[in-house]
Amino acid sequence: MNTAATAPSSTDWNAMDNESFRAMVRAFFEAEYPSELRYPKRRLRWAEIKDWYLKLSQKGWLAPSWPTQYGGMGLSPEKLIIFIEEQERWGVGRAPDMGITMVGPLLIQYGTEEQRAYYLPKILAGEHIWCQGYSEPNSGSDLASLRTEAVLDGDDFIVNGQKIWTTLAQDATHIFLLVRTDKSAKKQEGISFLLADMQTPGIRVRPIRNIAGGEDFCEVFLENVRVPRTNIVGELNKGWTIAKALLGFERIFLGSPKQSQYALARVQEAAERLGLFDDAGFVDRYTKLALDVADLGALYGRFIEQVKRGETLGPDVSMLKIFATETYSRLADLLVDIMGANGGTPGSIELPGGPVDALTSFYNARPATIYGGSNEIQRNILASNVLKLPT
Amino acid sequence: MNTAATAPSSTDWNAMDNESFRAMVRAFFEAEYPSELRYPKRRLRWAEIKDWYLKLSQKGWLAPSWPTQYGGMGLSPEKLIIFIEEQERWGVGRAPDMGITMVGPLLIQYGTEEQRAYYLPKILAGEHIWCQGYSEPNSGSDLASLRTEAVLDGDDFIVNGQKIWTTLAQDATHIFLLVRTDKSAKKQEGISFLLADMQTPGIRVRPIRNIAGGEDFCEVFLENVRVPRTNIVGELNKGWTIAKALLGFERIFLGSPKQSQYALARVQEAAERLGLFDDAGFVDRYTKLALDVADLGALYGRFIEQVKRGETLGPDVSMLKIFATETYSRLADLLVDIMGANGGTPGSIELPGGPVDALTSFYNARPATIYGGSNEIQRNILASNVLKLPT
Amino acid sequence: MSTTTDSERAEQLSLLRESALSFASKESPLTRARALRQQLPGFDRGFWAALAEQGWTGLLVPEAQGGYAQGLTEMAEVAGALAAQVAPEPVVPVLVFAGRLLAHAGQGALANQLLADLAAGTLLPAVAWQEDLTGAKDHLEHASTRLERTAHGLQLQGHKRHVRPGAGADGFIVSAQGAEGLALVWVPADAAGLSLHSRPLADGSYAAEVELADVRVPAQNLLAEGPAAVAALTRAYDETLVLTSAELLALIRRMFAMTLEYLRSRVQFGKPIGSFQALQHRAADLLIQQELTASVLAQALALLDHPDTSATARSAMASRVKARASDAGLQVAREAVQLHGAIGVTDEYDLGLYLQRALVLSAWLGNGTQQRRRYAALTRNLTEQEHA
Amino acid sequence: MSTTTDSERAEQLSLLRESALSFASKESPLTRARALRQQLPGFDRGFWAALAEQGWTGLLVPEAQGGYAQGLTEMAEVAGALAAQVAPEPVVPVLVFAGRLLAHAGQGALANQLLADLAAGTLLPAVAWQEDLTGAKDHLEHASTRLERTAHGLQLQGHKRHVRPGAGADGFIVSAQGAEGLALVWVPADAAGLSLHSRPLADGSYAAEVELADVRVPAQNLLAEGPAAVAALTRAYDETLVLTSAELLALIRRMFAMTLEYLRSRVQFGKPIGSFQALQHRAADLLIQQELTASVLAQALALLDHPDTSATARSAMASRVKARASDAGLQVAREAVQLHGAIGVTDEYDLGLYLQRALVLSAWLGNGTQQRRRYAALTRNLTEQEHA
Repeated sequence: MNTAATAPSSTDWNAMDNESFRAMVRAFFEAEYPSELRYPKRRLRWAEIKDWYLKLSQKGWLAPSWPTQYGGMGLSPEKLIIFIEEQERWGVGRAPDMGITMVGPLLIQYGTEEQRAYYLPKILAGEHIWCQGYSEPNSGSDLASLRTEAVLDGDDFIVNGQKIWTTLAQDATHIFLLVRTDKSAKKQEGISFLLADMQTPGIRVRPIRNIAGGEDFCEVFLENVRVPRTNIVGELNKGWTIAKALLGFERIFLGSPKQSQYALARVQEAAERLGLFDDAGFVDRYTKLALDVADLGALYGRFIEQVKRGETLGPDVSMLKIFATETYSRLADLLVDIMGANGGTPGSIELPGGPVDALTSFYNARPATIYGGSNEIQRNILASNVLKLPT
Repeated sequence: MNTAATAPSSTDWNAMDNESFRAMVRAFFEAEYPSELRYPKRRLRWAEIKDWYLKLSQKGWLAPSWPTQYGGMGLSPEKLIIFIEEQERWGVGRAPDMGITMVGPLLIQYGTEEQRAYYLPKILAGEHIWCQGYSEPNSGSDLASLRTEAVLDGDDFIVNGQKIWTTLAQDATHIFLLVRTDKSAKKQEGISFLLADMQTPGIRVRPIRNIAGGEDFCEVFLENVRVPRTNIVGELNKGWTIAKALLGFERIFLGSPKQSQYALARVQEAAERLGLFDDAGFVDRYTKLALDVADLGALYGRFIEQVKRGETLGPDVSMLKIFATETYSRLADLLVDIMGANGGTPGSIELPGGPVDALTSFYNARPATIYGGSNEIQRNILASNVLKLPT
Repeated sequence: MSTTTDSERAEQLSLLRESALSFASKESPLTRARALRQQLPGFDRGFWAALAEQGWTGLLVPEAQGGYAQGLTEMAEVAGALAAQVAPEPVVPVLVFAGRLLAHAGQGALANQLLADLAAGTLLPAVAWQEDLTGAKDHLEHASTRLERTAHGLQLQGHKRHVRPGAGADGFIVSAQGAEGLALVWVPADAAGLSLHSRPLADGSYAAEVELADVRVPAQNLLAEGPAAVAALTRAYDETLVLTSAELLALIRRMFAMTLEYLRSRVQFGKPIGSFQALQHRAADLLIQQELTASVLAQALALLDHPDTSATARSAMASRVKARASDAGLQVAREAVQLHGAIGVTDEYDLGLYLQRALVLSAWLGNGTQQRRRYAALTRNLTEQEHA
Repeated sequence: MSTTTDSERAEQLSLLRESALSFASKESPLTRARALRQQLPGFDRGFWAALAEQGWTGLLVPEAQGGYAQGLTEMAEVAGALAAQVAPEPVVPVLVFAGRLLAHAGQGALANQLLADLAAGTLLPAVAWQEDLTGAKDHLEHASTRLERTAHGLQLQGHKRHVRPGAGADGFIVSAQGAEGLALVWVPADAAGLSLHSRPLADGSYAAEVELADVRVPAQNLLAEGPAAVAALTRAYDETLVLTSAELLALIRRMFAMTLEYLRSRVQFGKPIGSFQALQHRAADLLIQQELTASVLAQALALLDHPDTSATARSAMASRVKARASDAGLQVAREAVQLHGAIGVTDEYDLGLYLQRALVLSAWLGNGTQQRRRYAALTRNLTEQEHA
């Protein structure tokens, strides 16, 4: 075990047996991840997670899915899932990982040699932090209707428009943008994929405060922003295809049961402290949700098996996101409900045995059913792409 | 009270005060309605309800809403509601009342003098029993797409087509039909309203057995059926307007809480017999539904007040039908649920304290959310006509 | 009542409604509600004076104490109009809960004076009765807070929770267990031994825990005792449930109206999203919940304003409407956010103000589940008595 | 198991599935299921012989008794294929419940003979253990039926309910309370003092009440006693829950497939009704329930077929899958009818056959609510043990 834990970053992790690999990863997380940041209730900011990010960087574990030739761990799907499972199990907070999960794979697949040589090392070093510029005020569910425009002017694009719901843009040094480069083309065509430095004049970021008091999302205003033509990724006007290809198997994690399991544990904890396990009315409601969480785990496991076998996930994975987020939402409702007269009190509430937070999961449950493709969009996908219902 | 109970049929009922009127009606129902037919679990057949029908006929109480000049009681909306409330309270079974509620008002408003003179007395005498020929195999929710055709041939229409879901057609002597008389016109236009004798050659009735074993509905096949031209009601090709106008305030009764109240009483009875009121899990579920029933009553009361004030009901009355039938359905589910291992047993199940029927309400709840405009259609109506959401 | 009186009353109500709505929208824009959030005491005493000027602080108060002796039905119009603007002033806690409790508790000189000051808008009393963290173990019939009679007067010892308003209240009607059973005692906010711990609520307002450490007040501060105290507290509590439901209904109406407006105007895939049938059907379900709440509320107001209503019927009705309004409030809030999408959870969009107030009001004095249990217990007893 | 074995097994399973589906659709058309409804015993012994010819009656039986010693996973393919055709033969009650019970109960000569006859398809035993009207008061650990030992053998006195099959069974494995605790006793159907009362079920099949009035059988008919009897009954019960869930899943799949087909083909307002978004979203929700059921079932089969699984884990898993399958079965049935409209409740349309079978199977051995309570009790004990 100890030898594995100190294995050099060039190790062929996939050669390890699964249990040793899991033990190694687990040992590292348990030893090194800051305990005060376990199971964070909200997205962590760069200042909070930076040390951990750099620690992973130094260890060479920042990009588990990237090929080793680009500085990644080169994990097989099976090993990658173990890696992620252990992160979830230990409650490791999500770093600003757009560079790792989106920009890296994008450049490896579609970038030029120069783009790869310039950007990838800086991502791995923690020097470049990326955010995603997709959504716009008038294109939420209907992303392809985006209007931010990039017009060629010599060797530069001049970009004008506005992005919104950009996660942690205030912490990012770079942004990858979907922009319209051909207004005459049909909706999905005429869209390009563009990289930009957030320091470029004309880019302005405004954090959006949410009702829980957090600032996870931002507006990004783009006014006559000059972006070098060489910052385009892939072909001109083919950005939509690229963006869709990027929807890799990561989207399975939108349907991970972890969030619900965690919420269930919070409900159980609160219920123990309130003595509710003697209340058949509560136990009935609790058990129903406990089984929803367990059964979600079974469904999730089926998709994970698929990934491990190296198969491509189909549109049916949308099931997971719907059931996971709606189960989470029902658990959040139950927690508010059992808190009774304290159900309208935010933050920690002292109960005999320890504190309980009644509202954080309620607040978190709201965007969960909206982002990453709203559950309405997910149901549309199931109806048309899985059930083949007519349009 | 006694004087009122024997008042001649020419009495001006509306001159009575409400309480006396209610007491009179109640006394009559309690004294005269056959006790073995109270709260019937299914629609009664003509052979079963005939005696009661004729008794009402003799008393002059068969057509409470018709004007007195046509042999009705001429009740005001307020009195009519009392009359219906007392029927419901006592569990008076519904007679084959299409002649009373549909054909009568139709002829009074749109019929010719000859039609009125011929048909109305025969309805009141119990000689003519009517059924409604609206739905067709391919026009359920989309009634206006009906295809049964009536082509003029001299003084007759020749009718060809098929009707379905015709309630108790096997007991009827006459049918009123919506037929297409102009195929070139747009959907809602070109439809006429036609009366036919069920004895006419070419009419064939086939009862449809339902999964509960009943035969409430029939198919009616029409093959070269000759119907005198004089049997048309209203103008040629204006049948759709007439059919819509016929949707009188009776549709409020689709949303009556009576069915749910009755089902709730059955659940309560079963629960008492099973000792479930000591089970907090049951009590929670029961109370939620008990409050749904009570609150449905409050909502219903609001519409009833509107009717009593003589106001026309708007499309918002669709709310009632949705909530009434879905509450009923949830109660039926609860009853099946608490019967546990006996939840799949039809008919009476002997419990200590008396029998319980687990499945009849479950079976009844199925068509309840479908007929009379499916709940999907009702929600469409609310969305477009009440909430003014765009199409 | 004759028909004429009915229609006259309807007209008066409609005038009151219009004037309350117009006052609230003019004098209490949402910017005001926003600005007062998380600023102790969470509301504006100056605005309270304006409410008094309108005569609304005295709406429910008997004429003998300078009020207008109106019914809950009238009060519901004012409370609803202010809730529609998310006004943070504790109208229902002070004017209904404390106000009615003073009126029911007895006709002593102190109670009369307090009522008169309340009607004038110069006094803001609050009721301090709950002691349990979730309220599940609270009963209107008894308290853990102890009352002792001493040679110098009354002495109180205990810990109260969920008191609205806490900060900003001039004094508290405290329930305590004495030798004669439950007692209701008036304790000025500045009494020695009384300390307040303000707890922020989701909507930016505050509730308080009230610590009573050997608090001493004169004997005349005893407002009621024994069965009379229980009856007064129960009745005021029930009336407060109904009026809180009126506030919740106002929130529901606004959230639903905002959502409909959004569904009509927001375009995606080339169409207003309100044209998508799945969303239409969900909107229809929200309409049903809104109208159920409205219908039950109307029934509850009529019943509680009726002099012949029994205490049990009153309590059952009050729990029934609070259960419906609490659950409908949360359902409409959740669905409103979902139908709005991401903008629905931003602080700058107004929907959040309503959602957060709905969270507070649905929890206060017992949420849907808790009220249904009270209803079940009340009606079960009723049924058992009938059978006995 | 090595990977090769896994894939080999998958292939064998897939062959079995195909052969079962092809047999069922060919030999058991829905017309056959219709014809046998409400005709005692509710199934066809001739068809049972055909099942035996396929080797399926011996699928689960140890090789020593002439069976194939296959797992529940294999049995689920056969049971599912037959359920998909609403075949009325009591495959799961006889082959799983009674069959496994005989296998678990012991290795006596009688049990072995009964098992051999069951494998051969010549004997149809049923389990008679429940006594409560709703099953809520039944426990696997004890019975009210009394067992007494006499000089001449065993004597039984009691009343059993929910026995499937009743009519048509050749004998019953009866649970009874004896001096040593729970006992399992073999009682031939023609034993003196045994009387059957057939109760029609919703799907046209029958359950029975079995009256045991001083029934006497030889001492050797005692199959198991004490903890061994409880363990055997519990295990067979759990295995039956899982296999009943497999049947329910097959019903769900068919009802959902019929509904999708209807949504695609039925035209109203000029469009296939499956293009209406509100219906699409409801179909998506049914898909989720179907796939949840399938996932949990797969997990349950794997767990129960694994030799190292603890009894508690087995029971919790079995109740979990039966809860999901029962509720999903009823939900899909209700929604399938609603999405079909009026035709969905006619007897001549096939959907009703599935709905009625779903009603029977979701109730049998405990519905969703009852299974969740068992699960809660089992896992709560587990948690408390962990904490202790």
